[in-house]
Amino acid sequence: MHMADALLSPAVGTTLWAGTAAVTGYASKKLKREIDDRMIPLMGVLGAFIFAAQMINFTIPGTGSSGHLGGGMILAILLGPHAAFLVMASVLTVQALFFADGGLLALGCNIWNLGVYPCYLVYSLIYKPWVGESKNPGRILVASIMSVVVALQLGAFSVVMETLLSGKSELPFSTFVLMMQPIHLAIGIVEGFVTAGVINYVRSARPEILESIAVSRPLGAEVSLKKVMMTFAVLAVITGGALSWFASTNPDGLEWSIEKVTGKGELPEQEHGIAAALKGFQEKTAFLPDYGFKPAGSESKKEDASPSWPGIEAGASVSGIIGAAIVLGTIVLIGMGIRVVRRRQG
Amino acid sequence: MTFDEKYFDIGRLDRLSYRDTCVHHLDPRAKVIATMLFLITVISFPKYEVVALAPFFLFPVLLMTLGEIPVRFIVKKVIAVSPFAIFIGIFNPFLDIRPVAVILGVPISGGWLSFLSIILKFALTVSAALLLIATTSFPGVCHALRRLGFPALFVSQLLFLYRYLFVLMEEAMRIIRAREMRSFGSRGTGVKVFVRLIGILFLRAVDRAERIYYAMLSRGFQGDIPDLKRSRIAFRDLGFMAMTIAFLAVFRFFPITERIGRVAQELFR
Amino acid sequence: MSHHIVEFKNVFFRYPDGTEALNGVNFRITHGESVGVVGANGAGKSTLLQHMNGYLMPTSGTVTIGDLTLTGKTKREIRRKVGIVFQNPDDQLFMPTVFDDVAFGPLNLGMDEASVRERVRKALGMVNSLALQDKPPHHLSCGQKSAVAIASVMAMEPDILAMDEPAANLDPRSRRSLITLLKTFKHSKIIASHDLDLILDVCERCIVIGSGAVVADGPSAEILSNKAFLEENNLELPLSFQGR
Amino acid sequence: MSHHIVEFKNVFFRYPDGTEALNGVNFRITHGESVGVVGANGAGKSTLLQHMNGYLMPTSGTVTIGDLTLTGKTKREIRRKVGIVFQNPDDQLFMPTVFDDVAFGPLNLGMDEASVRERVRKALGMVNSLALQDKPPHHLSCGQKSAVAIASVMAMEPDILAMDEPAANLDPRSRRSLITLLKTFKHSKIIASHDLDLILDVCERCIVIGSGAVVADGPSAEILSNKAFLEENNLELPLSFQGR
Ligand SMILES: Nc1ncnc2c1ncn2[C@@H]1O[C@H](COP(=O)(O)OP(=O)(O)OP(=O)(O)O)[C@@H](O)[C@H]1O
Ligand SMILES: Nc1ncnc2c1ncn2[C@@H]1O[C@H](COP(=O)(O)OP(=O)(O)OP(=O)(O)O)[C@@H](O)[C@H]1O
Ligand SMILES: [Mg+2]
Ligand SMILES: [Mg+2]
Repeated sequence: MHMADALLSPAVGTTLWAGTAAVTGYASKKLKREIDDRMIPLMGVLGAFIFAAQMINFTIPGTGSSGHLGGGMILAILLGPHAAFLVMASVLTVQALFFADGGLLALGCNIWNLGVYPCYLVYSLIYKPWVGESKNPGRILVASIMSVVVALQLGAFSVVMETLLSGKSELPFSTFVLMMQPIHLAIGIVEGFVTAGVINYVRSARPEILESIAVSRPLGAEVSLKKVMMTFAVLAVITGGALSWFASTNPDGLEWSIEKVTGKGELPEQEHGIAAALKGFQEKTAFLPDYGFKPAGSESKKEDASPSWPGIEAGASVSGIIGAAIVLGTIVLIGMGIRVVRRRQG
Repeated sequence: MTFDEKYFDIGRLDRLSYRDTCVHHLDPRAKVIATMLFLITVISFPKYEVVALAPFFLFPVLLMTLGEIPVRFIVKKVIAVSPFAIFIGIFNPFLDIRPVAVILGVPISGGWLSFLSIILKFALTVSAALLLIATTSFPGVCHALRRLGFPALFVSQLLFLYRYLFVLMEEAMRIIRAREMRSFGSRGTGVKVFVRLIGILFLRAVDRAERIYYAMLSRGFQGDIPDLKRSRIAFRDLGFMAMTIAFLAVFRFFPITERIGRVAQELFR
Repeated sequence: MSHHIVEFKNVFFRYPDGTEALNGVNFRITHGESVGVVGANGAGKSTLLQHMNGYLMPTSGTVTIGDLTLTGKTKREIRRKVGIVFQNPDDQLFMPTVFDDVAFGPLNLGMDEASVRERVRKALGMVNSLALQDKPPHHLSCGQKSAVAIASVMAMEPDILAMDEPAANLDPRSRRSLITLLKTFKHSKIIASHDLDLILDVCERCIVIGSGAVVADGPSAEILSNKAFLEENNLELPLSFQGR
Repeated sequence: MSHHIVEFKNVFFRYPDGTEALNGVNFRITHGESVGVVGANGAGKSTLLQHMNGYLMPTSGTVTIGDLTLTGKTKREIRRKVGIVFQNPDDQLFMPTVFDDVAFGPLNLGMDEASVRERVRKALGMVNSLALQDKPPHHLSCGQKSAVAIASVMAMEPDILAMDEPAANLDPRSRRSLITLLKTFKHSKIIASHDLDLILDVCERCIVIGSGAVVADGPSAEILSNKAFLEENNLELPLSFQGR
């Protein structure tokens, strides 16, 4: 359920980037002050572990392709929230870079969805209070399943919101939610089992390891609910503020999709604002079959459309298609030309 | 994708990044910034835009050819990760059926346009991200991030992750093989063994981290990963940046593609 | 008994990243033969061994084990016949105790409990490691792990045994007992190693690999005493030939 | 020069799980000596080596390096003097490129850029690996990794060098060049290995460990030619003595 660049609008993408950058800075600062040096290689290696573990994921039937073996939860339980968050952020960064899973702009969203929720929110609000210092395997099992399920649900819901707010998809809110949430419920339950299994196994096989990690984790216990809530409140205000700022300067689809989210589930009638203008514009252009054959030079028309929909005029015209074909052909020729020259030289 | 394929894939991408071409020699910071600007520009086109996206393929094509990156490899990887975007986008043609244009008598609905737009943006953004790694190398990107103000702790952690990614993936691969060798049919591959396997892998990762920490200590580690500053922004990096920005701005704000089409149409009339 | 034959016909293998690890390997091992595979670091020995039960599939060429040609379909059956001991014993021991680990294969073969116990006892006895059976593998020393890894493969009673660098971390006595053990194993066996003395002791035949191809194939005593040839291939005379 | 002295006095060590790995180890190594540590699997060689710079701290007894007794406080200083090469090079090469890795130690010593480059060049030159400097360690072969791991320790110019099984997995030629390299290193060195021929070549003195205690300590040539004694300790004559 990695968010993809192609589904994002710049407003949503950059806002979440800002949000995750803030959390990353916060986590680094927290750790730097109190970290035990030995955490640095441990975090890196465990990040690699999450990767390797996610790749083995394929052997469990029914969990889909891009594995996310409750990575966030396992790490939060074992390393504490700050370190776990940083590890998740780097795992997702590597995924974005090496596998193009998601993408670089969507990385903000993905770190938020798969890192912030499990490591900070769910760990501090559900797992920690529930399990505490208890070593009871049953309790760990139940708490793990709950935590993973909740974290994944939050993540999945965020994917829905981020997609809809970006306004590139036509999916109605209700359909989208119904598509995402149940799948992730199933995944969450399997992952919860695995998470608990691993925690319990490690606890029984090498209790000393857990303890040695825990020793270098003085802050695990110190994260207070109040602090977490405060942080979230602040982040929410910042996010909201940024979103509305973007919305006012570049309303591309935003209000329209908010209407969609809150209003009717079916294809909405867009009656006001940019959407209405757009609709009128589309109607005008769509029913002029010979529109594309008009001579060039309609400078003024392009000018007045450009602030919000600069390309819609070109979007469907025959000349646009011809132009695109010529441009693409040229690019291919350039590419092949460079290859040929290279080969001659080499 | 199977485990081996995934593993070899990143190995291949990584090897590509150690090539020796003019693109590889550019400063990582310049490439990171250029790529981010490229992504934002592409994403910022409205949802029905298709034609104006065409010129942007020049960016990946140039990186690919000048950087001597095999086209088929990148194309294959782009296709391999496409399902989610396609899955979300494919609903558009069914949900948004208002015709927005008629081309040569065939009405085109908004949904098809926005779907096509998603696909093009997808191809552009994914290939740009892959090419960033293929021409810059992961450590290069990390150093760039560090220099661009990312927290040192986060970056050094990222470098460790990268280094041990290969080691642990190989380890995982060999463990899987060992299990396969002694499992017949589906016996021995159930969730219970799976959990153990993950558990073992985890314990080994922790042990390894411990040994690495010792190795670091024995070489004078005192809490900071030292860094030799090895790259400086050179004239050609600035040139690259300037050209990229100019290119992005021109094709973002002027409908050049369409105008080319019109001129061509005039000529052939 | 044709089912103990191993045949490589013009086997090429390219790793997905482009490394050409095998470049046309040809040989045929008949029943009961014991063959050493030697060569420089990176020559392709491990790659070759991994073809023997289909962890890697040839890019071109054919691998035949007994009557079966290695394909996606026959892999499973071939794996029952060929037991491979890997270079790193840690990769091979994934169960929580030594006993569980050695029992893993026989259990998956569907044997009943009593026979499994018997098999485990026998296999651990072979490598003098019966005392370790309740230990978790991560508390063993390197050499102990190697011994257990060998036992876990022996417990499956394979028809053909392939070993990659089996003696690397063993102390001299354990190495010697491994040699004795290997000599008593009567089926076909293939051993890749840098320990030329071990090869000389255990294998009557020796294949030299260089850059992914067979450079020499013949009686060990002959090949391993040709100093000039060995040195060309990053090897040297077995230490017991060098004397002092 | 007292700072190249290594002294173990009645050192005991128990692992957290209760294994008594060292049971009163006593020895003293003076400046410039080169000492081999041999013994059965699980005898305690690796455990012993890890005491040399405080990865493990004695449960009782004292370890002295130069003028310093090993304690929590002196650990850091001792680590500058003693360079340890571990059994697995992957654990030792933790930086993203070979150059960065070898430079890591000198940079931590606070050296300036030019001297760091010089050190790196020299260390990599020693092991014939200058060409690898921009490669990431995960693209190296096993043997190449071992060489670089050695360089990364050499770059610190330690007073005392300790190595755990340095030649396992090297092909015979690489092993031979390692031996040559070790012979040129003039400071004190301690090498734990099952490769008795290597010990015989490199070390004039040899310590035999059995069940966590020193069973013999004397000239290598003498100890390693005493067949009966060696066999008592799970060892055997070096192969080059065995002849054919
Ligand atoms: N997973 C891999 N991906 C790409 N190339 C590989 C991989 N594994 C091995 N190689 C390459 O294939 C070649 C043969 O490797 P192989 O491991 O078979 O050598 P080897 O003879 O077993 O060496 P050694 O004696 O060091 O174990 C080497 O050049 C190596 O770098
Ligand atoms: N982490 C550990 N926890 C508990 N016991 C251990 C641990 N590591 C080693 N041991 C035990 O301590 C003893 C000494 O182990 P050590 O690794 O020092 O042996 P070694 O002489 O290096 O053996 P080898 O030649 O196989 O490397 C062995 O009995 C081993 O089982
Ligand atoms: Mg090998
Ligand atoms: Mg050891």
